[in-house]
Amino acid sequence: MLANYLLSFLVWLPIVGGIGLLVIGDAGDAKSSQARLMRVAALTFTLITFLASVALYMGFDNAEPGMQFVERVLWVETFNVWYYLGVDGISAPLILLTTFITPLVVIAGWDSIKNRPAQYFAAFLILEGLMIGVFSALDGLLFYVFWEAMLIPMFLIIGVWGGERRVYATLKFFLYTFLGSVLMLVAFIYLYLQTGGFDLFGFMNVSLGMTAQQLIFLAFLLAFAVKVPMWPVHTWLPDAHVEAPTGGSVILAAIMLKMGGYGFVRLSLPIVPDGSEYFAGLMIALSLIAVVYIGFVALMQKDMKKLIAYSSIAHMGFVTLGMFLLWSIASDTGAGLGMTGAMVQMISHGLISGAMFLCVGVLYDRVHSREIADYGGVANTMPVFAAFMVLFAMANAGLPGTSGFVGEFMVIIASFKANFWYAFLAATTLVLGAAYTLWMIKRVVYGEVANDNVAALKDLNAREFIVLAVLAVSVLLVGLWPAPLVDMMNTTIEQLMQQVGQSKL
Amino acid sequence: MIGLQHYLTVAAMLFVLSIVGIIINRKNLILLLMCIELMLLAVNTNFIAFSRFLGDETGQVFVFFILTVAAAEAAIGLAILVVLFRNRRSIAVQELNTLKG
Amino acid sequence: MNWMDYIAAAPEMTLLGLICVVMIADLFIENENRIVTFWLSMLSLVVTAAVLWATAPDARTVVFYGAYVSDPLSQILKLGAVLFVGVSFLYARDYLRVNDLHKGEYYLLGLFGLLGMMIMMSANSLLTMYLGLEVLALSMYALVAIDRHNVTSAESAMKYFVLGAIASGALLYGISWVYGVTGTLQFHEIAAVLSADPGLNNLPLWFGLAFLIVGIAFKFGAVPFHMWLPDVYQGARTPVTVYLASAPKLAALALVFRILVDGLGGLHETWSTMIMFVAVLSILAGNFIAIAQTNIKRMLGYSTISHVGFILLAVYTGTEEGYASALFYTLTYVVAAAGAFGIVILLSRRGYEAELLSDFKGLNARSPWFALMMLFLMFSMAGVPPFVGFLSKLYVISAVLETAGGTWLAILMVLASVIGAYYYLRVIWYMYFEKAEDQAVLQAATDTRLVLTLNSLAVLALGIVPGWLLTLCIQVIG
Amino acid sequence: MYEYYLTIVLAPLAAAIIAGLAGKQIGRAGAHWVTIIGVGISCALSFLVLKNMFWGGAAPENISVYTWAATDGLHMEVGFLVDRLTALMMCVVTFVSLMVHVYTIGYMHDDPGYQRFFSYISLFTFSMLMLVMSNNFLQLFFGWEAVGLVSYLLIGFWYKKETAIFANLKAFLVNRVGDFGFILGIAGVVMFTGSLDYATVFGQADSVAAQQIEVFSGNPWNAMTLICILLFIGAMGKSAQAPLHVWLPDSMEGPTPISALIHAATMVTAGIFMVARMSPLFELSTTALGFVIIIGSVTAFFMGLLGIVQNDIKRVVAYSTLSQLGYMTVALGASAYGAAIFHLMTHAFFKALLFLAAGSVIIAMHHEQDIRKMGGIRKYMPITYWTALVGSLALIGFPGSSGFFSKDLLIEAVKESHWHQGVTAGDQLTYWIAYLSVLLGVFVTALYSFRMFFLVFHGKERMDAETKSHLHETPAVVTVPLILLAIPSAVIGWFTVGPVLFGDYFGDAIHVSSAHDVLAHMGTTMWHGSAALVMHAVQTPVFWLAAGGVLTAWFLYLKRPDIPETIKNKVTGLYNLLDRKYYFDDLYIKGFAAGGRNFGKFLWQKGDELIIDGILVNGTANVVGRLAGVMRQIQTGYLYTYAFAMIIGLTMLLGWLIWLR
Repeated sequence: MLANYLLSFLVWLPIVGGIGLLVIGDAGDAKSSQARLMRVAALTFTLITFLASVALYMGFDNAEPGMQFVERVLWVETFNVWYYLGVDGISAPLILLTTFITPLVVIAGWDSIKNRPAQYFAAFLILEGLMIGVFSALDGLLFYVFWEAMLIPMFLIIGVWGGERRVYATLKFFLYTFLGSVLMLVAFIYLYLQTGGFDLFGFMNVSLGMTAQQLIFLAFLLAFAVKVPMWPVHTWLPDAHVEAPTGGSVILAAIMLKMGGYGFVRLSLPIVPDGSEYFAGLMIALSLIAVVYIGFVALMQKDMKKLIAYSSIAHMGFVTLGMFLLWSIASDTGAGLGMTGAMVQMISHGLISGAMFLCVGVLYDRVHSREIADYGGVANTMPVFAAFMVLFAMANAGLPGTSGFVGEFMVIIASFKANFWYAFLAATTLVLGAAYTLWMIKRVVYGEVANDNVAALKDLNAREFIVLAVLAVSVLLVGLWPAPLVDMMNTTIEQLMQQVGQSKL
Repeated sequence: MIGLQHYLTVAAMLFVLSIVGIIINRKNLILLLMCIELMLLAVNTNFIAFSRFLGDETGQVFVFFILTVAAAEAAIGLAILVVLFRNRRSIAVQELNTLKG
Repeated sequence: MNWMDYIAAAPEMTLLGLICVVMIADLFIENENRIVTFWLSMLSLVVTAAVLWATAPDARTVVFYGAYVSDPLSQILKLGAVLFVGVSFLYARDYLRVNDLHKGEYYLLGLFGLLGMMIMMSANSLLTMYLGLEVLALSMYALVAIDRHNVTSAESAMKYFVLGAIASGALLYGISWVYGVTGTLQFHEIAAVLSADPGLNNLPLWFGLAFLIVGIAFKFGAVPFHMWLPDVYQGARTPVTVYLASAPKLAALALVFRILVDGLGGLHETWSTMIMFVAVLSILAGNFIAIAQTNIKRMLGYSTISHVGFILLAVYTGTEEGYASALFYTLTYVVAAAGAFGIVILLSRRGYEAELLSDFKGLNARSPWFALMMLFLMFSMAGVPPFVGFLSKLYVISAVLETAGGTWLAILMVLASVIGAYYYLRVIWYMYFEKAEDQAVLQAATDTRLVLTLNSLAVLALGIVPGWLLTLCIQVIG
Repeated sequence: MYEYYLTIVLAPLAAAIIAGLAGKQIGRAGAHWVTIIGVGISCALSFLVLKNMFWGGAAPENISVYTWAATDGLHMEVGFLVDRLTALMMCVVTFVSLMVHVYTIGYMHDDPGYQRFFSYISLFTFSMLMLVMSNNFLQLFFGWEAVGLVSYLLIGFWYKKETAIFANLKAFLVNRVGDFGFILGIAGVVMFTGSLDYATVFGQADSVAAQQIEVFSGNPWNAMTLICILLFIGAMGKSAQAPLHVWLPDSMEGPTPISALIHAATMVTAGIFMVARMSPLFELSTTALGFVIIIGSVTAFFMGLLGIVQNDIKRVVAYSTLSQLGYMTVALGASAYGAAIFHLMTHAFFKALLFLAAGSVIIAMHHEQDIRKMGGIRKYMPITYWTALVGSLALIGFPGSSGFFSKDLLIEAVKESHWHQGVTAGDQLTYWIAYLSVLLGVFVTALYSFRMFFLVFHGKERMDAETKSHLHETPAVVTVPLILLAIPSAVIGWFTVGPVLFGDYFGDAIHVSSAHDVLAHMGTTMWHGSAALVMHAVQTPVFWLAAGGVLTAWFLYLKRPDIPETIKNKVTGLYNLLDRKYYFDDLYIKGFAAGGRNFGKFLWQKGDELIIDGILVNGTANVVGRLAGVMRQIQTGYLYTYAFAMIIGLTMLLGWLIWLR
C-alpha cells in the first residue's frame, strides 16, 4: 500500500532522480539532446512528486490533530535514532508548497541555464527531496541531517550558477547558516542525553528546568533566526538572493526561509514552552524591528532582487510576530489567530516572493541587469508581463483578495489583542510595503521607455507565461478563499496551543 | 652514601643538557644527533638506577634495547643527514627552513 | 611458553616472514618490472589480513609473559592498518612509476611500518610498545626521505627525525619514571599496582606521566607537539603523505589506549586535564592556521591536527562511550584522509606535484566525478551530514557533553568546526566555482579509480548506515 | 433576492474579466458592449431592489455567501447586508457608473487602452458594490482596498505620463495611510467584540462603549472612541479629508470619466457611507463625533478656498468635491447621517455631471484644460453649456435644485445641532465653528464654481484660432449622459428630500441616539414640505451668500477681469498660500517622503552595511583571517623553534602538575 510509504516516496523520489541526473550528466553541452533529455527527466520527476503530494492532500484528515502518514524504522541503534516521518496540519501545507514551487523553478530554468544544466537540475531535485525531508522528519537527528544536507546543493547552486559576487555570497550563506545550526545540534544532543533518544515527541514530553529551557531556546533561536531570517542576523539573505540564479532565489525565498518559521513551531514552542515564554518579548521586538526597520531599508534598494529580499525579511517578521504573541494575549482566543496568520503568511509569502523573483528573472534573462535604474516603461514593450508584475506587487503590498493579505490581517488583529503598539508597528507595513513595492513598480514598469534595452524587450514566452499564470491563480485563490488552507491547520494549531500553554517546569 | 635521588638528579641534568643543546644549537645538525644520544643516556641512567634500587632486572634489559635502537636511530639519522648534505651542501640548522608557515 | 603464544602473535610473524620474502625477491627484480614487488607486497598484506581473520581471538589473551596482548581492539586496529596500508600502496603505485620513484623500498618500508604498528597495537608492556613505536618511526623517517634528489623531502625527513627522536626520548624518560614508581613495565600489572597502593598515585608518577603524554601527543601531532606534522605532510612526496596520514593514526590511538587506559587508567583525573589541554589547543590552532594555507597537503596537515584534537577530547572523557567514539572517529577520519590524499595524488602527474589549492580550480570541468568525490570527502571532514564525519563529531560531542563542564567544550568544538568548514569549502569553491587553469586529463589506472571511488563513497555510505561500525566500536571497547 | 444580489455584484466583474483578458479577441465595440451590458444589468436590478425596499417595503436582508476562513473562534465570511442605505448607494453607484460607461465611448474614443479602460471601470463597479453591500468588516476592507487599487490603476491609466504615475503612487500611499488607521480600527472591533459581522458588532456596541483601553499606560481611553477615530482615519483617507486630502487633486491626472465616477461620485464617498453605516458605533462616542465634525468643517471651508485660485478646469471641480465631502463629514459629525447620505446622493449626480461637462469641454478643446485659454464656449456647445449650468446651480444650492435641498438642510442641521441634549460648552463651540465654516463655504462655493463657469462659457474667446476653428458640440454618447445626469441633478431633491430626510427612510439602517437626532428634531420644528422650503429659501442667509458669490464672480471675471490680477498682486502672501495649497504637498513630499527615504538610506548603509555586515559579520571573518596569518608565523620552520615549542608544552604540563594540581 503506497499510502504507508507516501512520505518516503516524496522524499526519495527527487533525490534518486537527482542522483540519476548527476550520474548520466549532460555531455557538458546545454544544447545537446542529452541535456534536453535531462531537462525533461527533471521536470517529470518534480511533476510526479507534485502529484504524489496531491495524493497526500487528498488523504490528509483535517480533523486529526496528530501526525499522519507516519513511518517509523530504527535507523542508528547506538543513538536510538529512528527514520521517523509524519505530517500534520503545520507541515503538510509546507510540503505542498515545496512540491508546487519546484516544478515551476525547473520550468523557469529551462533554457536560461547554459552551464551544466544536468547538474543544475540535479541540485534542485536533491534539494527538493531534502526540504520535504525537513518538513516531514519527526526525529531530531533525522531533522538535523536533512536540515544541514540542504545547505550543500544550495551552496553549489549559488556558487556555480550565481552572479559576479557569488563566491562571497554563497560562503556567507553557508557559514552563517552552519554557524546557526551547530548550536542547535548541541541542544539536540543535550536533549538526547536527557531522553535517551532523538524522538521529537520525547523531547516535547521531557520536563526541563528553566535555565536549560532558556539555553536550548537560544540555541534553537540562533539556528532558526538565521534561516527566517530575523534582524539582526539577516544580512546573508540579500547577498545570497542577489547572487543566486533565479531558481535559487525562488527556492530560498519560497521554501528555505520557511524552515526557520517551521522550526520555531515544531521545535522551540513545544519543546521549551517556558523558555519561549521567557524570550517572547525579545522575539516580538525583533519581529517588529524586522517589519519597520527592514521596510525602510527596502525602500532604498537600487537592486530589484535586493529589494524583494528585504521585503521577504519584513514579511517573515509577521511570521515570527504571529508565533510569539500567545503569551501577551490575555483573552482565550486570538493567540491561535496569530499562529494561523503566521502559517498562512508563510505559504502566501512562498507564492508571492517566488513569483516576484521569477518576474525579476524574466527581466534579467533579457537585459542581464537587476538594477532598477536600467529599466523604465517596461509596460510599453511587455504589457502582459507588466500585468503580472503589478498583480504580484499588489500581493506583496498585502492587498485584500491576494494571499498576501490573509496572513497579515490575522496577525495584525491578533497583535492588537496583545498590545495596541504591536499592532500599530505591524500595521506600518501597509504603508511601507506599498511604498517600496509600488515605487519599484513605478520606476520599472511605468513611464516612458527608458532605454534601447527596454525598447528591445520581447513579451513573455509561453513557458514564462505558464509559470507566472499558475502562480497568479494560486495567489488569488488563497487570497479569495483561504478556508481550505486554514482548515488544514486549525486542529493542529489548537492542539499546539494547548501544548504550549502548559508549563514543563 | 649516594642514594637513588643522586642518580636521578644526574639523569635529569643530562636530560636537560641534551634539550638545551638541541634548542640553542643553530649551526650543526651532527650536534643534534649527539644531544639525542645524550638524552637516551639520561634515560638509561634512570633505568639502571631504578632497576638497581628496585632489585629488578627488567630495567637493565630495557637499557639494552634502548642501546640497540639508538644505534639504528643514529644510522638512519646520519643517512638522512647525508641525503640532506648532498642536496644542499650544508648541514646548518638555521638554513633548514624552506618548509614553514 | 606454549604454542598458543605463537598463534596469538601469528599475524606479526607472518608479516615479518613475508617482508623478508619480498625483500629478497625485490633484490632480483629488474627496475622495469618493479610492479611485481607491488603485487608481492599486496599479496603479503592480503595474507596477513587472512591470518588476522583466522586468528581473531574471541577474548583478550595475554602472551609472551605478559609482554603481548591480542584482543578485539588490536584486531580491528590491525585490520584497519592493513587495509589502509594497502590502499596507500595502490594510490602510490602509478605516481611512483611516472615519477621514477618506483623502488622496492617504498613498499618494504611501508610493510615494516605496518609491522611496527601491529606490534604497538598488541603491546602489553612499555617495552614492546617502545619497540613497535621505534620500528614504525624509523621506517617513517626513511620513507619520508625516499626521494633522494628532493630537497624538501630531505629537510622534512630531518625535522621529523630530530623531533621524533626527542619525542621518543621524552617517552622513554617517562617510561623510566613509571617503571621506577611501579616497578613493572606491563600494563595490567601497572594498573594492579596502582589500584593496590593508591599512595603511588602521586607526583613522581605524574612527573613521568607528563613525559609519556609528550610522546603520545607527538605521535598524534597534537599542539604544541605538532610542529613536525605540517612540514612532513608537505615535504614528503604525496604517496608517503597518504601513508603517514592514514594507518599510523590508528597506531597512535593504540598507544593512547594501551598506555593511558590499560596501564594508567587509575590516573585518569590527572591525565585527562593534560589531554584536554593539548586537545583544545589542537582544535583551535589546527583550524585557525589551516585557513591561511595555500598548499593543500599542508592544509590537510593542519586539518589533521584539528581532528586529532577531537579524538583526544573523546579520550579525555575517560568513559567507555568516549573511547568508543574516539575509535569510531579515528577509523572514519582515516577513511576520509586516505581518500583526500588519494585525490591529490590523482591530480599530480610526471614532474608535476599537484599540491597547491589552486591546482583544484575547475576540477568539476576536468573530471566531474572525482570533483564530486572530493566534495564528499571535504564535507565529511567538515562534519556536514549526511556524511560520516558528521556522525563521528556527533558521537564525540555527545560523549563530551556528558562530562562535567562538557557544555563549553562542546560549544568550542562546534564553533571550531564552523571555522574549519571555511577551508574545506574553499577546496569545493576552487573545484566548482573557478575556471580550470590546466586542462590536462587525469590519467589513472582503473583499479585506482575504482578504489578511490569506493573510498570516497564510503564516507557517504558510512554516514547513512553507520550502525554496524558503531556497534563494532562499542563491542571492541566494552 | 439572493440571486439578484449575486448578479448585481458578479455581472460587472464578469464583464471586467472578459474585457480585460479577452480584450483583443472581442475588440473595442465588444469591450464596451459587454461592460455596459454588465453594468446595465446590475443597475436595473439595483433599482428593482430599491423599489422593493422603498415601495415594496421589503425587509433588510443579511446573507452570508461563503466562509472566507474560520479559525480560533473568529468567523471571516463574505456576505451581503442589503437595507435601504445599501439600496440607495447601489443605485447611485450603478447609475453613475452606467452613465460614465456610455460617456467613455466618446471620451476614450481613440485611446489605445480602450478595452483596458472599460475593464477597469467595470472592475471598479464590482469593488464598489462589494464595499456597499458588505455585511462585515472584512469584506468592507476588501472593497475598500479594491476600489483603491482600481483608482490607482486608473489614475495611472496613461502610464507614460510621469505626472500620472506620480499621482497614482501618491494616491495609493496616502490612502494606505488612511487604511493603516482603518485596519487598526477593525482589529479593535475584533478585540472588543470578537466578531467581524456588523450585526454582532452593533449588538455589542454598548458593552464596548463601557470598556476602556490603555493605549498610553496610565491614561485609559474609551474603547469606542479609539475604535471610531481609527475607523474615521480610514474614511479621511478615502474621502480625502484634510490632512489626507492631497491625493485627490492630483488624481485628476486620470481620464475625466473616472474623475467623475471615482473621484467625485462614488469612491470618495465611501468614507461617508462607512461612517453612516457605523452610526451605531459613532453615536456612542461624542469625542469621535467632535473629531469628525472638526475635520469636516476644516476641509469644507479651506479646501473650497483653494478652488478660487485654480486654473485647471478639472482641479477646480476637484477642490469643490473636497469641500463638498467636507460638508458631508460635518453632517456626520452632527449626527445628521441622513443629511450626509442625502447630500452624497445629490452630489453624486451634479458633481458627476459637472465633471462630464468639463470633460466634454476638454474634448472639444482637444485636451486643453486651462480655463484661462477658454471663454465664450457657450455658443459652440449649447448642450454642455446648459447641463453645466444646471450642475453649477445645483452645486451652489440654487433653490429648488437637488443641491439646494441637500445642502440647505445639511447646514440647517449643523445649525440646529447645538440643540443636542447635554452638550458641553466645548461642543457648543465646535458646532458654531462648524456652522460658520459651512455657511461661509456657501459663498466660496458659489464664487469658484461661477468663476469657472463664466471663464469657460462666457466672456471673450481666449483659445487659439486653430482650436476655435473646429470647436463644436460633442457627440451623443457624451451629451446623452450629460442630459441624463442633469435631470436628477435638477429635480431629484424635490421628490426625495421629504421621505429620505424626514420620512424615516433609513429605518434601522442608520441608528441615531434620540439624544442628538437633530433631523428628527428639525422634522418636528421646521419641516413643512419641499415647496415651503423653497419659498422659505430667500429668508435664509444661505441663499444670499450664494447669490453674493455668483455676483462677485460675475463682477470679477466678466465685468472687471483686471481686478483679480490686482488683488493677486496686492495680497501675494495669501495668494501663494492658496496657490501652494497651504504647503501640504511640500510638507509631505519634502518632509515625510524624503525623510523616510533618508531614514531608510541611513538604516541600510549605516545599520546593515556598516555595523551588522561590516563590523559584526565581515569583521569577525577578517579577525579570524588575521589571527590565522599571525598564528602561522609561529611555525618558523626552524628545528629549534619546534623543539622549543615542545619543551614549552612539556614545562606547561609539568608546571600544571606541580603548582595547580
